[in-house]
Amino acid sequence: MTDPEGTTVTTPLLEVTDLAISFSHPRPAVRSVSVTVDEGEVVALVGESGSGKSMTARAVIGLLPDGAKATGSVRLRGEELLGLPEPELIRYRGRRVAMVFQEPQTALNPVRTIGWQIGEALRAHGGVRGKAARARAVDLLREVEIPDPEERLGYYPHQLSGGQKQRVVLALALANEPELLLADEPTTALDVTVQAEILALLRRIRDRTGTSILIITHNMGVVAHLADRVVVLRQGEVVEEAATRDLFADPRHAYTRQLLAAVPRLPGPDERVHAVTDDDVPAVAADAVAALEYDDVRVHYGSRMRGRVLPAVDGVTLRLERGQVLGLVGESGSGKTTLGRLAAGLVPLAGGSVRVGGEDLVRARGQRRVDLRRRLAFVHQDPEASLDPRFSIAEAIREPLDVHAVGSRKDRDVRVTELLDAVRLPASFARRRPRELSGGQRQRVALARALTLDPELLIADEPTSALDVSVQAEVLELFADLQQRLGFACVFISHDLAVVNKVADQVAVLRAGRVVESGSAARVFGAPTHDYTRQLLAAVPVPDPTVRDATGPALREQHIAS
Amino acid sequence: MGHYLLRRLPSALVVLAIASFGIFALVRMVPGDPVSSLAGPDATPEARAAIRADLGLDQPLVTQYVHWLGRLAHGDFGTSYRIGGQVKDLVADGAVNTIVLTVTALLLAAIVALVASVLAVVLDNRWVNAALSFGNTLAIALPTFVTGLVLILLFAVVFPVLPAGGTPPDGFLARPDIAAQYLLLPAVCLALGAGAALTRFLTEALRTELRQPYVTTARALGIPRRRIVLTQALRNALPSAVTVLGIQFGTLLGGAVLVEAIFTWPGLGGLIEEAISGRDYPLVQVLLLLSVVVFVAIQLLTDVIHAWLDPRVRIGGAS
Amino acid sequence: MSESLIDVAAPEATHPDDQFDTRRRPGLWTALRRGKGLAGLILIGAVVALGLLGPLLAPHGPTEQIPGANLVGPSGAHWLGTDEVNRDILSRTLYGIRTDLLVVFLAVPIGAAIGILVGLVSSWWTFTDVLAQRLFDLVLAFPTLILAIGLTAFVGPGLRTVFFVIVAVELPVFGRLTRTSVRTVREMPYVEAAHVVGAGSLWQLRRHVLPNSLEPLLVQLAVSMSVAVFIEGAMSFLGLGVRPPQPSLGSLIRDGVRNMYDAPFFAVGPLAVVVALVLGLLLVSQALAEARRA
Amino acid sequence: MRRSTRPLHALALAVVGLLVVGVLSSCSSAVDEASGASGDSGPSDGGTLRIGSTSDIVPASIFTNSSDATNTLIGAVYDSLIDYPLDNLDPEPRLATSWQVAKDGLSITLQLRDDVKFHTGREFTSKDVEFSIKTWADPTWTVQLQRTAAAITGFDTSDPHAITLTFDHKLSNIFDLLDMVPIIDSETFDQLKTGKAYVGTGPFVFKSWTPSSKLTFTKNPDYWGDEPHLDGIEVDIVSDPQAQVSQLRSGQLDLVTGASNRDLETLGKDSKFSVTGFDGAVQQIYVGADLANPDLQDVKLRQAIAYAIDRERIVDEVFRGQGTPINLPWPDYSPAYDAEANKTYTYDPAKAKALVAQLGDSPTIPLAYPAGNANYEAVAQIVQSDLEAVGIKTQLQPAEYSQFIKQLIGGTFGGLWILQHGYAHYTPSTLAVSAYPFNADKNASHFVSKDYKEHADAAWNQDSGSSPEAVAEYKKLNKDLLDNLFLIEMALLHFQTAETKSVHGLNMSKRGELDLRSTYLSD
Repeated sequence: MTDPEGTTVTTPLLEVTDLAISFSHPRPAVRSVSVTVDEGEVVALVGESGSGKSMTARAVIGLLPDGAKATGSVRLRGEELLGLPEPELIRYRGRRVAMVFQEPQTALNPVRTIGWQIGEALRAHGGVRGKAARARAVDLLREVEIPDPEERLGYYPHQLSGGQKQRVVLALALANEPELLLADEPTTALDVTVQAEILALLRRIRDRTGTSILIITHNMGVVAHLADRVVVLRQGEVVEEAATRDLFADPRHAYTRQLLAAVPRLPGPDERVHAVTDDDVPAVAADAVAALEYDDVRVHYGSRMRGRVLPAVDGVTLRLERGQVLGLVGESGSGKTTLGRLAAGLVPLAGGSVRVGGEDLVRARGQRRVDLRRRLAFVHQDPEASLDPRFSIAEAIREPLDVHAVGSRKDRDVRVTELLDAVRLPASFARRRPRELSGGQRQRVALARALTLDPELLIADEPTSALDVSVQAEVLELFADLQQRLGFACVFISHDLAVVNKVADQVAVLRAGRVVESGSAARVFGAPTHDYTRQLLAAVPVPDPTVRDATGPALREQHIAS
Repeated sequence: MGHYLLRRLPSALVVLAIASFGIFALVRMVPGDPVSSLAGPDATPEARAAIRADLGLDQPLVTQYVHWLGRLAHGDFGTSYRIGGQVKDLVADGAVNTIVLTVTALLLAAIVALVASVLAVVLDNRWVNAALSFGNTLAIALPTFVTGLVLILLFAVVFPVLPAGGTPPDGFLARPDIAAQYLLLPAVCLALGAGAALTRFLTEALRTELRQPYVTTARALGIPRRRIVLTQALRNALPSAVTVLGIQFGTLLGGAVLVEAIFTWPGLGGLIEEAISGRDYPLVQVLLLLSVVVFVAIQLLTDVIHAWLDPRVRIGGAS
Repeated sequence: MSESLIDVAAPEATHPDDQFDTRRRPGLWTALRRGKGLAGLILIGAVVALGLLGPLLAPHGPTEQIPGANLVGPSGAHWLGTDEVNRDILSRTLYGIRTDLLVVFLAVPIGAAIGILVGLVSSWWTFTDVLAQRLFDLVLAFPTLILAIGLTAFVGPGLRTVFFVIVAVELPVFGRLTRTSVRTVREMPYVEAAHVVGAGSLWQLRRHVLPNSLEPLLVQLAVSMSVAVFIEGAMSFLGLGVRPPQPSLGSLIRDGVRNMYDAPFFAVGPLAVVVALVLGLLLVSQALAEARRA
Repeated sequence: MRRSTRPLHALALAVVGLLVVGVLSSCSSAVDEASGASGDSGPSDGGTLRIGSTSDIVPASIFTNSSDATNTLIGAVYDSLIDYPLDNLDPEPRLATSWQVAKDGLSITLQLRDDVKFHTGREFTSKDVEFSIKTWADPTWTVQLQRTAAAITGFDTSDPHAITLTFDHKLSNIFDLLDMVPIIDSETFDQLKTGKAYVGTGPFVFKSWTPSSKLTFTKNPDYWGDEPHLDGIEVDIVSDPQAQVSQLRSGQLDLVTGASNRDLETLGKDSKFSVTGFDGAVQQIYVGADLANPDLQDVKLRQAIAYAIDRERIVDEVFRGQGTPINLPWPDYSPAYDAEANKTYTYDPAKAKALVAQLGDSPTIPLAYPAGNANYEAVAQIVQSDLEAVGIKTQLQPAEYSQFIKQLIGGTFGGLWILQHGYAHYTPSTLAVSAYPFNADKNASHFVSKDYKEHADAAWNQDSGSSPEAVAEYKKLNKDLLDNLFLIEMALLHFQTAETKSVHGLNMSKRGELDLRSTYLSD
C-alpha cells in the first residue's frame, strides 16, 4: 500500500499541466486540466461524458484524433511529450506509457492470433524474437492470469471471453514493462464479476510491478475500489482533487457531492441484517389476474438448419402482479433480455406460455393480438437507436396513436404535449429531431412514447445502462414517479443490481437461462440464499473506499474459484 | 469449409436447374430460326425441311429438352448447327482465350489496386490522394470501347509497337514474350475499370480499418502506422476485398464481350454473339448455361475464400 | 441544479469517447453543394442543359443531310464536322444527348422503382425472399452485354431494347440493395418499437424501413445512371442500340470509330459528352457515398 | 508526413515493370514478327499470306459463297471444270481440257485432265465429276443453280478422263454450273460436312480450322498447274472491318477482304498499301418492294421510288465511286446488257413528287436492311431521306442477318428492304431461275406474273446463253423488270481487296474467290 504523501517528494512520473484540447467546433473538449501521477500510484480521472477525461489520457500517449489542437504540457519524468513528432512518440508508446481501452471486444485484431499480437507488441520496440518472444508471451499471459497460456497463444480473439480479451489487452500493454499504464474505462463493458476480477488484477499488477496507473472511469465504485487519488473533471476542467478516502468522506465541490449522491447503492452490510426479516410474498389476492405470467417458458437460439441449438431461456416460471415492478438481473447471456423481448412478443417461443393480463400473447391472432399489443410497451436499451432518426420527437411519441388511429389529429398533439410534460421535457422539443437530443433526453422520449397508450405492462430493457450516473439517477427517479402515478406493471431488466434494487419490488436473478433466485428486492439483495446471488452482490464494487480491503480477499477467492 | 459449401450447394443447383430450363425455352422463343440462317436466301422449302429434320428440330420441345439434358449429363454438349464442330471444342477454344484475358486483367486490376490503395493510405498525402482519386474516377468514367480504341490508335497505329488485336499466332505458351504483347492492350483495357473500382474500395476499406479500435491499440503499443497498415489493416480488409473481386470478375467477363470485339480476341464473347445471331441453339444454350455456372461458381468460391480468410467464420467462437 | 446536469450532457453524445465524432453529420444534400458533389452536378447540369436546349442550339436537324458535305472536318459551318451521310455532327450530338438523357433519367429510375418494390415486398417473407433472390441471381448471372445481345435477338435493335436491357439489369441490382438495407433497418430498435405497439408490416415498411433505406439506394441510383450511359454506348457500339437515323451518343461514337482514320474529329464531341455525363454522375455518387460514411 | 515507404516503392516498381514487360523485357516484338517486309524484286517463292476475312466459314453451307472465308477456302482447295474470265462469258479450260455441246443442246461431253490428283493422292476421274454435280443437286446444300444441277439426269463415266452429261431440257447456263461446281473428294465427304477436312485438287491443301478464329492452308507441291509461289495461306477471321484495317496497318495481315469502301479509298492513297479491284466479279445493291404491302402495289409508287433515289450519290459517297448506278442488274459485258434501258430511271425528284402527288399521301412504309453493316446503314439512311424528300415516309428497320434472311425467304418484309444480290454477271437466265429475289416461281416481293415466268423459262431453255434467241428473251426480261420494278436496282459494285505493297499477282475468279495460284510475297 503506497502512501500518497510519501511519494510527493520525488519528481512525479507523469505531470500534466494546463492541458487544453480544442477542435474545429466551438466548445473545447478540455479547457484546463492538470494531473500528476507519482511512482506506483493509482490515480482516477472521474467525470461524466463530455468531461474530457478520455481526451486527457489520449493526449498523454499522443493519440489525439486528427484536427485536435492541444496546448499546455505533458511531462513524463520531466520529458515533454506534447507536440513530439510521430517517430519520436512511437519510442514512448507501449515502451514507457501504455494504454488499455474500454471495449475489449474490438480492441484486439480479430484476424490475428493472440500470440502474433503480443509478438508484434514486443517487436515494436526491438524486443525479443522467435523462441524468446514466445516464452515472454507465455509469461505475460500468465501474469494476467490466463489459464494454460501456451495453448491460448494460438487462439483468435473471438475464441476468448470478454474478460479474457481484456486480460490479453492488459498483457499487450504490459509487454514492454511501461512505467505508466493508462486505463480508459477498462471494466465498463464487462459483467460485474469479471469487472471485479479485472480490478483485482490491476491492483495486483500495480503491487507486483509498481507500474503507475491512471484510470479513467465514471464508476465511483471502481474509483473507491482502486484509486489512491481522485481527480474529478467536469466540462474539461478539474473541479476537485483529493485522496480517495478524503473525497468519499467529505466531498468539497457540489458537483462531486452530486455525483456521489447519484450513485445507486445496494443495502450495505448493516442494512442487510433486518432486510432478511421482511416477508417476500407480496400481498395479493390469489385469484387476481397477473399482469404478466411466464409459465415454464423456453426459447432456443441458433437455427435447426445450422444444427446448433442452444437454449437462451430454459424453463422459466415467473409471475408479475399488476402495478408491480419485476427486476430481472443477471450477467450477459443469462437470458434476461430474451425474457423481456418474449413478453413483448419479439422472440418465438419454443415451449411454455406467456400470458399478458391473463391472455396468451403468442397464440393470440389478428385483432386480439393488436389489442393485446396496445396494452404493453417496450423501452429499448440504446437511446441512440430507439428513435427513428427521421421522425420528429412529436411524430415518434405520436406513432402508437397513429398506428391505432386513436382520436383526432388534435387530440393526439395534445396527448404528445402532456406526455412530454410527464417526462419533464419542454413542449418545444416536439419539433426537434432525436439527434438534437442528449442520451438522457432521448431515453425520456422513449419512455413517453412507451406510455402513449397507457400500457398495463412496460418492458424496460437496460433503459439506463447507456447513461451517465447523474442522468441515470434523473431517469430512474422519473421512472419510479411515473410508475407510482400511472400504476403500470413493469419488467425492468438490468445488469446493474443497484439500479434494480432502486426500482424493483420483485427481483429474479437469472443465470444461463434459468432463475436461480427470486423474491422481493429487499429480501433477495438483503438476504440472498443462492451462492450465485451472493457472488454477484459481492462483486459489485461498493462506492466506499473503507470496504475495499474487506472485499479484496473475497474477490481473490472467487478468482481462484472461477 | 466443407459444411460451408454444402450449405450453399443446394440453392446453387436450384439456380442452375431453373437456368437450364429458362435458357432452353427462351432460346427457342427468339424470332428467326437456325434453319433459315443456315439455308440462306435461295433455299427451297424442301431443302429447309431436310435441314430441320437433320437438326432434330422437328421433334416436340419437351423431347428436345429432355434429350439435351440427358446428353449434358453424359458430358455431350452436342454439335453446333452452323459451325458444325463439337460445341465442347468450340467453347473450350473460346474459353481458353477469354479466361486468359479476363484472369490477366483481374490480376492486373488486383495488383494495381493493392499498390495504389496501400500507397494512398500509408503516405496519406492530400496530393497523392487527389491524384489517385482523380485517376481512378477518370478510369471508371472512360467507356471501355473508348479506351480500347485510343490504345489501339496509340500503340498499334501511331506508334506501332504492339499488335492491334488478335491472339498470339502460335498460342500463349510457345512464345510467352510475344503472347504478353498480344495480351497487354486488351488486358489493360479490360482491367482499367475494375482496377479503379477495386482501388477505390480497398482504399476506403483500409481507411475504415484504420479507424478501428484495434488499430488504436496497436498504435498505443508504439507500432508504426505503416506497419499496422501492412500487417493488420490490410489483412482485415482482405476478406471483403475478395468478395468485391469476385463481383468484379463477373463484370470483367461482361466487359470481355466488348473488349474481345474491339481487339478481335476470339473468345466466348464473339462466339456467343455469333451463336445467338445464327440461332445456333446447342451453342447458345451451352454458352448461356456456362455463364450461369461461372457466376454461381464464383459466388461459391468468394464465399469460401472469404470464410477461409476470416477466422471468425473458419473457427467457431469458443465462448 | 439537476436541469443543469442534463444540459451538460445535452450538446454531447452519450458515449464517453464520442466527443470528437461530430454528430452534426452533413445531410446528403449538403454534400452536393460543395466539392465533388458540386462539380458533378455542374457537369450533369451542363450536359442536361445542352440536351434540353438542343433544338435551339443545333444549327441543323438531326437527320438533315447536307448536300456535298460528306464527312468534312470541323469548320465554321460545321463545328464538329459532318458524318458519312452528310449530317452535321454537332446537331446530331445535341439530339443524341436527348436520347441518352431519356435512358439515364427514365429507364434507370423505372428499373430502380420496380426493383425497390420487388425488393421491399419480397424481403418481408422468407419464401418470396428466397425466390426473388434466386431470380435476381439468375439475371445477374448473365453479363450485361450478353443479356443485351439476347434481348436484341428478341425485339431487334432499338431504343426500346436499350430500355429493356437497362431495366432488366437495374431491377435485380436495386432489388438486392433494397433487400439488404431492409434487412438491416428492420432490426433497428425503432422498427421493433413500432412493431411492439402493434404497427403492421405495411406500416413498418412505409413509415420506417423504406425512408431509412433510401440513402444507399440514392447512391446506387447515381452509379446505375452512369452505368446506363455505358450500356447505351456499348450496345450502340455493337449495333444493338438506337435505330438510325435517330442519333445517340453511343451510335455517334460507333460511327466515329468506323471513320477513325478518315475523320478522327468525328467521335471527339460525343466522347466528351459521354465522359462528362458519366464523370458527373460518378462524382455525385461518390459525394453522396462519402456523405453517408461521414 | 515524413515516413519512409521504401518497400512500397519497390512493390510499385515491380508492378510498373510487370505492366511494361510486354513492351520492354521482350527480346522480340510481336509487331516485327508479324509485319512482312516490303519492296518488290520479281516473283519469289515462299512466305505465308495472311488474309483478313469478315465472316467465318459455315460447313453446312460451304458451297454457297456466303462468306469471304468460304470463298477463299473453295478457291484455294478446289478446282472447277471450267473457268470464266472475269470480263466475259467465254469458258476457259481448267480440269476440263475441252468440251462439246450436242446438236440438240441436251447433252455435253467434257475431256478431263489425266494428271490430276486429290490432296489425298487419289487420282481424279470422271466419277468425281458425277459425284460433285450430284452433291450440287442435293437441296440440303441450298446452292445456287441447284435446279440446273438437278436438271442433269445422265452421267456417262465409262471413260475415267471424259464425261458426258445429259439434261432433261436445254440448259443455257450449263457453263455457269461447270464454272461454279468445285470438284470434291467423295471419300472424305463426311469430314467435309463437319468441317473436319476439305479435300480437293486445288493449289492449296486445307490444314486446319479454328472456328471463328482462323483457317490455314499449305501449298499443294504436286499441283497439276504451275506450283504456287506461296508456302501457305492463313485466313484470320476479323469480323470488324475497322479491326481488319487496323491489323493490316499494324502489319498483322497482308490482305483484307472486308475493308469498308472508305477505308479502301484511304488505303489506296497510302504508299504502303495497294487496293486491287476486280471488275468482273460483281454484286448489285437494290431496294426490294414487297407487293403484299397495299401501298406498294401501285407501280406508280415503285416508280416514284426509282426516280427518287440518288444513285450517283450512293455510289460516290458510300461506295466511293467503286461502282456504277444501274436500273438493270447486268454488267456491261453481259448479253442482256442494254445501255439505254439501264438509264430508264435517273435521279428526278420532281417526277417522283409528281407521281406521289397522284397517289395521295401514303402511310409510313418499313424499310428493312441487315444490321451492323456500315454500307447498308448508310445506303438505307440516304434512301430514306431521298424518299422523304419526295413525300414517301419510311421507317428504318435494321434486322439481324438471320432474321433478315428469314424475312426474305418467308417474304415477310411487308415493305421495302435493301440487300445485295449476285449472279447477274453469269448467263442472264441463271439470275431469273436461281437467284432468290428474282425467282419467277416464288420471290420475296410476292411478284407473280405469267409473262415473267414464261420469259425466264424461255431464256433458260436455250442451247447457248449468248445466242440471238436468248438475247431476244433477255430483252423481254429486262422489260418485265423495268415495268414491274419489284426490285429497284441501285448500283453495281466491284470486289476490292486491300493489301500491303509486298503482295503481288492477285487474281479473283468470277465466283468472287481469291485466286492465289500466281500470288507471291516480295521481300
